[in-house]
Amino acid sequence: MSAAGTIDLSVRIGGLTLRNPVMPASGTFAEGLEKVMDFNRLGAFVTKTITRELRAGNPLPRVVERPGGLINAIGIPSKGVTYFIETTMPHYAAYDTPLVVSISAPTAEGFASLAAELSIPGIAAIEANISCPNIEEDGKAFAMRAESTEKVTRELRRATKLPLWVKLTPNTGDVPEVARAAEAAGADAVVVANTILSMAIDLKSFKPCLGNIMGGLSGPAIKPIVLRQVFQCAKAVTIPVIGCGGIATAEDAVEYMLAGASAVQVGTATFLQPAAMTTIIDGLAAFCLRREIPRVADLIRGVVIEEADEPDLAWLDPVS
Amino acid sequence: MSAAGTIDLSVRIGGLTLRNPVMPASGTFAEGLEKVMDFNRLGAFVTKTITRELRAGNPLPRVVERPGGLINAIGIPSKGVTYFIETTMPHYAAYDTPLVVSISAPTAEGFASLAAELSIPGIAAIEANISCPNIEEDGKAFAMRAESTEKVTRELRRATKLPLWVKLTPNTGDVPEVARAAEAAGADAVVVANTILSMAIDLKSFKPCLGNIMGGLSGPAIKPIVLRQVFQCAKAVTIPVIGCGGIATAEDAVEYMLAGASAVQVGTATFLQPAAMTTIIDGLAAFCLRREIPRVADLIRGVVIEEADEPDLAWLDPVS
Amino acid sequence: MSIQRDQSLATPVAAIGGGSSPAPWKATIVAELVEVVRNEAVNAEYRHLVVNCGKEAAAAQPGQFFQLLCPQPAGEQPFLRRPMSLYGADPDKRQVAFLYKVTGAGTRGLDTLKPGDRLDIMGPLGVGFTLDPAWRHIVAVGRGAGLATLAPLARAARANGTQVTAVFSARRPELLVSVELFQRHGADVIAVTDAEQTSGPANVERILRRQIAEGRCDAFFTCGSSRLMRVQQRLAREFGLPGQVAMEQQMACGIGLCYCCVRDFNVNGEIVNRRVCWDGPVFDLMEALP
Amino acid sequence: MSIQRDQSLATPVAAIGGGSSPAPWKATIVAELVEVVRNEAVNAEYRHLVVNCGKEAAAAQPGQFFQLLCPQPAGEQPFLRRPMSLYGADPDKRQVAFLYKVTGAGTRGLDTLKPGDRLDIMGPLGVGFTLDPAWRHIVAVGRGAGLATLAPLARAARANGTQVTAVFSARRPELLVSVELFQRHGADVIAVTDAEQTSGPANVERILRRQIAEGRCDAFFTCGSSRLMRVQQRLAREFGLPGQVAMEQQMACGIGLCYCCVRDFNVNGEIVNRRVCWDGPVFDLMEALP
Ligand SMILES: Cc1cc2nc3c(=O)[nH]c(=O)nc-3n(C[C@H](O)[C@H](O)[C@H](O)COP(=O)(O)OP(=O)(O)OC[C@H]3O[C@@H](n4cnc5c(N)ncnc54)[C@H](O)[C@@H]3O)c2cc1C
Ligand SMILES: Cc1cc2nc3c(=O)[nH]c(=O)nc-3n(C[C@H](O)[C@H](O)[C@H](O)COP(=O)(O)OP(=O)(O)OC[C@H]3O[C@@H](n4cnc5c(N)ncnc54)[C@H](O)[C@@H]3O)c2cc1C
Ligand SMILES: Cc1cc2nc3c(=O)[nH]c(=O)nc-3n(C[C@H](O)[C@H](O)[C@H](O)COP(=O)(O)O)c2cc1C
Ligand SMILES: Cc1cc2nc3c(=O)[nH]c(=O)nc-3n(C[C@H](O)[C@H](O)[C@H](O)COP(=O)(O)O)c2cc1C
Ligand code: FES
Ligand code: FES
Repeated sequence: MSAAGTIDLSVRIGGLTLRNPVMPASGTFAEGLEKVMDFNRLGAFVTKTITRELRAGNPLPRVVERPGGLINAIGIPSKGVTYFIETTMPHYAAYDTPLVVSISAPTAEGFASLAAELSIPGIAAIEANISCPNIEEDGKAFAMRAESTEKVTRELRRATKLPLWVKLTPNTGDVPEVARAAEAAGADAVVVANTILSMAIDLKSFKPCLGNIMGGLSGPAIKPIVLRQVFQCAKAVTIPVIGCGGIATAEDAVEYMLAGASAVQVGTATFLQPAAMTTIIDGLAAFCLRREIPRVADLIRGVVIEEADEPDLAWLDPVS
Repeated sequence: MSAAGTIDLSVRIGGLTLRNPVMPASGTFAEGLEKVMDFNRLGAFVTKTITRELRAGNPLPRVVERPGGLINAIGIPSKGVTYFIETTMPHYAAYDTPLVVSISAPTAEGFASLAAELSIPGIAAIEANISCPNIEEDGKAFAMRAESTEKVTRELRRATKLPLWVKLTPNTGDVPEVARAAEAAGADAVVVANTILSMAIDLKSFKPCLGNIMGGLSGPAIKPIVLRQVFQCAKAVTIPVIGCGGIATAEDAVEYMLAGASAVQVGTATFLQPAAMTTIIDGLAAFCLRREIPRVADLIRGVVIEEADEPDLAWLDPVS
Repeated sequence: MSIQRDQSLATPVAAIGGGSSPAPWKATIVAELVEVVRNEAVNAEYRHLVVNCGKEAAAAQPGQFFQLLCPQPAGEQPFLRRPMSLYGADPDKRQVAFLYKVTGAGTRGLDTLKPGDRLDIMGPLGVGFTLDPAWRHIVAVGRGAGLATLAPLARAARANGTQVTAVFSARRPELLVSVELFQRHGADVIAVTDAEQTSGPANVERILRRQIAEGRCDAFFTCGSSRLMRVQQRLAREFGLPGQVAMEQQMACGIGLCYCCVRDFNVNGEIVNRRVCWDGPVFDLMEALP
Repeated sequence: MSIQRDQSLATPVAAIGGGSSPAPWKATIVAELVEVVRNEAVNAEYRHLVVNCGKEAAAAQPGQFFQLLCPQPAGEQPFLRRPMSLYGADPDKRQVAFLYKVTGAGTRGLDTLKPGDRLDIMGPLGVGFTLDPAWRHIVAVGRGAGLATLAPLARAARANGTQVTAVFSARRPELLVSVELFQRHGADVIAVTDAEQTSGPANVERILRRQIAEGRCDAFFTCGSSRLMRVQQRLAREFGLPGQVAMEQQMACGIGLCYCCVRDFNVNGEIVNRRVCWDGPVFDLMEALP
C-alpha cells in the first residue's frame, strides 16, 4: 500500500542505485536531448559506444524504416577515447545522474585496456557492447558464444573496479547461456539486448536499402522477441538484467520488469517521441500508484507462472 | 522483354516444378480455404505439421496479437498419420497442385519412419519441421544446431526418395551453417524459417498471455529478420531456399526472391486476408510485367550488391 | 499489412498466368470492403453497425459470424480480425448488421466508423443454427452479446412457422437489446435482470420449466452465459429436449486453419476437441462444456 | 507506438517522484500535438500546411526545421518522423507553416490532414541561417523544396534591413513557389525554368555575376540544387564572398543522437563528418560538398 506521491522508483543494478529504472539505450542518446528533457530525471546516462581510435562508421544510407521498426547500420563512428574524456564527459558533469560509458573493441585485450582507461571519476559504470565481432575468433560477435563472452568479461573484470554491464546480442540461439557466462566471469549486470540482424531490399533499384547491406532491427517490432530473452536470462542468472528492445511506453517497461528486468533502456522510441524516457518514468509511477505497488522494484521478475502453465518441455519450442 | 500476358511464373524446387512460387506456410492452411480461393491456382499445398501419434496441442490461450504480428503457441495438435492418410489426403486429390506434407517427430528415427510411411502416391514432397526439440539431445530443437540437423536430414534422406524440404528455425545464431548441414545431408531445399520465439505478459493479471508461456512470433514484424536469414542461406547453399516470414504482399515476395528465395510461403497474412496467396500470385505477375521481367524465376537471388557496398567485415554485426 | 480489399476476388487476373483454372470456381466466403450505412449506439453498451455488402455476405444464416478487420483507433494497433455474430441480414438490400459492445482495441476501432466509411468484413463463417420444420415452439435464452447472436433467429423462426419465447438476461433493463426485434417477429420476450434480481439461475429455471410445462419448448437455443447453458442442459436431459448453443472463443483465422479457437466437447462421454470457428460456433447443447 | 502528444511535456508529474529537479528546467525543443489550420495545394506539386502551435515552435528561425510525425495513409506505415523546413513562423499568432511536396508514404500521410486535425510536430530543430546586420544585399538561390527553406529569409532580411535578390529555379513556371512572398517583402525575384531553358548553370552564373557586378551580393544563400551550389561556390571563391547552404539528408532522430544524417564537409582541406540535423542543416557554403 502506498499513499499518493510516495512511489519508490529506485532500483539497484549491481553496486549502483538508480533513482528510477529508465535510461537511454546506447547510440540513441546525446547531449542534444538536454533541450527536450531534464537530465536530472533520468535513471542513468548511457553513451553511444566509443572505441579507442577514431572510426568513421558505415557508408550511407545508414537507416531504413519498416512497419514497427527501424533497421540501422550506423557502425560505430567514434571520435576516440581521448575526445570522449576531454570533450564529451564534461557535458554530463553538471548533472546528478550516473554516467555509463558504452565501449567496444575488436579484441578482449582492447576491451580491457579501454575499460581501464575509462575507470576514472565521473564514470559510474562500464557497459561492454560485445555485439561486435571478435577478430580473434573468426569474426563472430563475442556475445554470440558463451566462451568468447566469458573470456572478454573476465579480462574486463580484471581491468576495472567499476560496475561492469555486459550488453548481449539477440542474434544467438542461446542468450541465457551467454548471460550465464557473463555472470560467471564477473559481470555486475547484463543488458538484453542489442538489435536483431536484418535486411531490406529496395524494389526500385534491387539494391540493399542500407549501405552496409545488413543492419540491426530495433523498435516495437522486436519487443516480444527480446522480452522472451529477458525472461530466459532472468531465470538463468542472479545478477540484474537490464531490458532493452522496443520499449516505447510505461506499459512496455512494466512488461519487461515483470519478465525479469531490473531496469530498462529506451532507444528507438526516443526518435519518435524525444521525451519518451520521462513519459515512461511518469507512467511507471502512475502505474504503481494505480495498482498499489509501493516500489517499482516490486515489479522485477513479477510475472506469475502457474504450475499448470509450465510448458510441456518436450515441445517447448514455438514450432506450433 | 515479354509481351503482356506471358509472364512465366513457374519455379523449380529440387525435383519439382511449381506453377508459381506461392504456397501456404505449414499450420496456416486447411481445406476450409477452398471456399475462399481456387486451389488450382496455388504453387503447392503445405499441410499443418503432422506427427505419428495423436497429439493434443498446447493449453489455451494459444495466440496473442502484438503490433505487426502474432505470437502463437498452438503446439502440434495432430490426429496422427493414419487419420491424415485416410481422411485429410483425399481432400487434396481433386486438385492439380502438389501436396507437401509437413512432419515432425522427437527423434531422428521418428522423422525417418514417418517420412517412409508418407512416401506414397499423392504426396509430392516432405517438409521436415525440425524446429521441434530433439529429445535425444537435451531438448534443443534439431534446427538449432548443425550437427543435429545433419543427422536428422541424413536419416530422412535414407528413408524417402521424395523431394525433401527441411524447415529451419530462426532461433539460432547461425542459420546459414545449419542450412549447409541440411544441404550436405541431402536436403533438396530449405525453408527459412519458422516463427521467432517470443513472449507477452498480460498487465492485468501479470500472467503470460499464452498458456504455453512462450510462443512463436510471425507476421510483418519478423520480415526484415527472416529476409536477412534467407539472404545469408542463399549465399551458403546451392539448393533452393524457400522464404517464409511476414510475407503479405507481392512486393514482400519479390523482396524475398531478390534476397535468394526460389519460392515463398505465406502464413499469418492469410489470417488477415484469406485470399492473400492468390493476390500475391497476381501481384507477382503484374510486377514482372511492369518491370519487363519475363520469368519470375529471374528474380531469384537478384539483389544487386555493388563492390563498394560490401560490408566492412571487421564490423559486420549490426552493433551500430 | 494493408487494410485493402483483396482485389483478386473482384478481378481475377486470368490473363497473366499463374495456374490453370479449368472449372469456373466460385468463392463462398469472401473478404470484401463494404460501405458503412449506420453505426450508432443502441444503449450505453451496444452499437448497431449496418453495412452494404455483396451477395455472399448477405446470404449469411442465423448463428454464423463474420471476421471484421477493425480500423485502428488512435494509438492502438489491433492486428487480428475480430469475430462478430450476424445480427441481421437482408439478401435483397444486400446488407448485414452487427451489434457489438466496445470492449478493447478492435471494437474501439469499430466505434470510429461513420456512414460512408469502408470496412473489410470476411464471411459468412461457421455453422449456424438449424431449425427443424417440425418444431412448433422454441425457447431462446441469451445474455450479453449472446442477444446479438440469437437475434436473427426471430425472423428465421417466423419464416419456419415456429413460435419463439425469448428469455433475455442483462445487468439492467436498459441494457437489453433486440427485445423489440423479437416482438416484431411475434415472439414472447421475458426479460430478467440483475438489477431486478430476476436473472439468477433458479428464476430462469422456473421460467423455463413453465415453458416446458406449457408445451412451448420443442428445443433450446442459447448464447452468452454458461450458467444459463447449464440450466438448459439439465432441463434438456430431464425432458429429452434438443438444443443448440453458440459458443465464443478467441480466434485468429476464423476459417479452421490455426486451431487457436478449440474447445472441449463431450461427445457420448468422450472428450473431443473442436474448432469454434469451423465446427461451430453453434454446437449441440448436450455436447457443450462450459 | 502511439501518435500521441507526449504528455510529460505539458504536465510534468513532479508529485510522484522520479528524480530531483532542482532548477526549474525548460524545454527548448518540444514535440507537441498541434492543430491544423490549413492544408492546401498551392500548385500541382506543393502543399501549404499551417498549424497552431506553442511558443517554442513559433519561435523557429529561418533555416531551422521540424520533424513531423505523419499520419498513416491507407495501407502504409511510415515509422520515422519526416523533416520539413520552416516555411513561415508567426510568434504572435503562434503559428508555423510548411510547404511540402507529396513524394512518399509520409508526405502522402500529411496530405490527408484537414483543418481541425491534430499533428505531432517536433522542433524547432537545427542551426538556421545567420544574417549579418552589415549585409546590404544578399542573393538567395533555390530550386525545388529549397524554395520552401529559403522562404522565411525574405521577411528576416527585410527586418535586418537587407535587400534580397531571389533566383528561383523550377521545372515549369507554374511550379515556382514563394515568389509573391518574396516580392511582398520587397525582394527582386528572378525566375528561371527548365521549360524556358533559362535554368542551366551557365545562365544562372550569368545572372549571379550581374548581381555581383552591380554590388547586390554581399552573401549567397542557397538550398535545393547541388549544381547551383557549385556555381555559387565558384563565384564565392572568385569574389571572396561568404555564403550559407541548407542541406538535406535522410534523418531518424533529427536531434543529433543517431548519426544517420551525416555528410562530409571540407574544412580547410580536411574532410570532416557532420550531422545535418544538429550541426546544420545550414552550413558554410564553402565547406559543403555536393
Ligand atoms: C463467434 C463469435 C461471435 C461473437 N459475436 C459478438 C457479437 O455479436 N457482439 C459482440 O459484442 N461481441 C461478439 N463476440 C465477441 C467479440 O468478438 C469480442 O468482444 C471482440 O473480439 C473483442 O475485441 P476487442 O479488440 O474489442 O477486445 P480485446 O480484449 O482487446 O481483444 C483482444 C483479443 O481477444 C479476443 N477477444 C476478446 N474478447 C473476446 C470474446 N468475448 N470472444 C472471442 N474473442 C475475444 C479478440 O478477438 C482479440 O483477439 C463474438 C465472439 C465470437 C467468437
Ligand atoms: C532539413 C530538411 C528540410 C526539408 N524541408 C522540406 C520542405 O520544406 N519541403 C519538402 O517538400 N521537403 C523537405 N525536405 C524533404 C522531405 O523531408 C522529404 O521529402 C520527406 O521526408 C519524404 O518523406 P516521404 O515519406 O514522403 O518519402 P519516402 O521516399 O517514402 O521516404 C522514405 C525515407 O526517406 C527519407 N527521405 C526521402 N526523401 C528525402 C529528402 N529529400 N530529404 C531527406 N530525407 C528524405 C524520408 O524522411 C524517409 O525516412 C526536407 C528534408 C530535410 C532533411
Ligand atoms: C541508430 C541506432 C544506433 C545504435 N547504436 C548503438 C551503439 O552504439 N551501441 C550499442 O550497444 N547499441 C546501439 N544501438 C542499439 C540500441 O542501444 C538498442 O540495443 C536497440 O536499438 C534496441 O532497443 P530499442 O528497440 O529501444 O531501440 C543502436 C540502435 C540504434 C537504433
Ligand atoms: C497459428 C500458426 C500455426 C503454425 N503451425 C506450424 C506448424 O504446424 N508447422 C510449422 O512448420 N510451422 C508452423 N507455423 C509457422 C509458419 O509455418 C511460418 O513458418 C511462420 O508463421 C512465419 O511465416 P508468416 O510470418 O508468414 O506467418 C505456424 C504459424 C502460425 C501463425
Ligand atoms: S480461429 Fe483459426 S481455427 Fe478457429
Ligand atoms: S538524424 Fe539522428 S543524428 Fe541527425
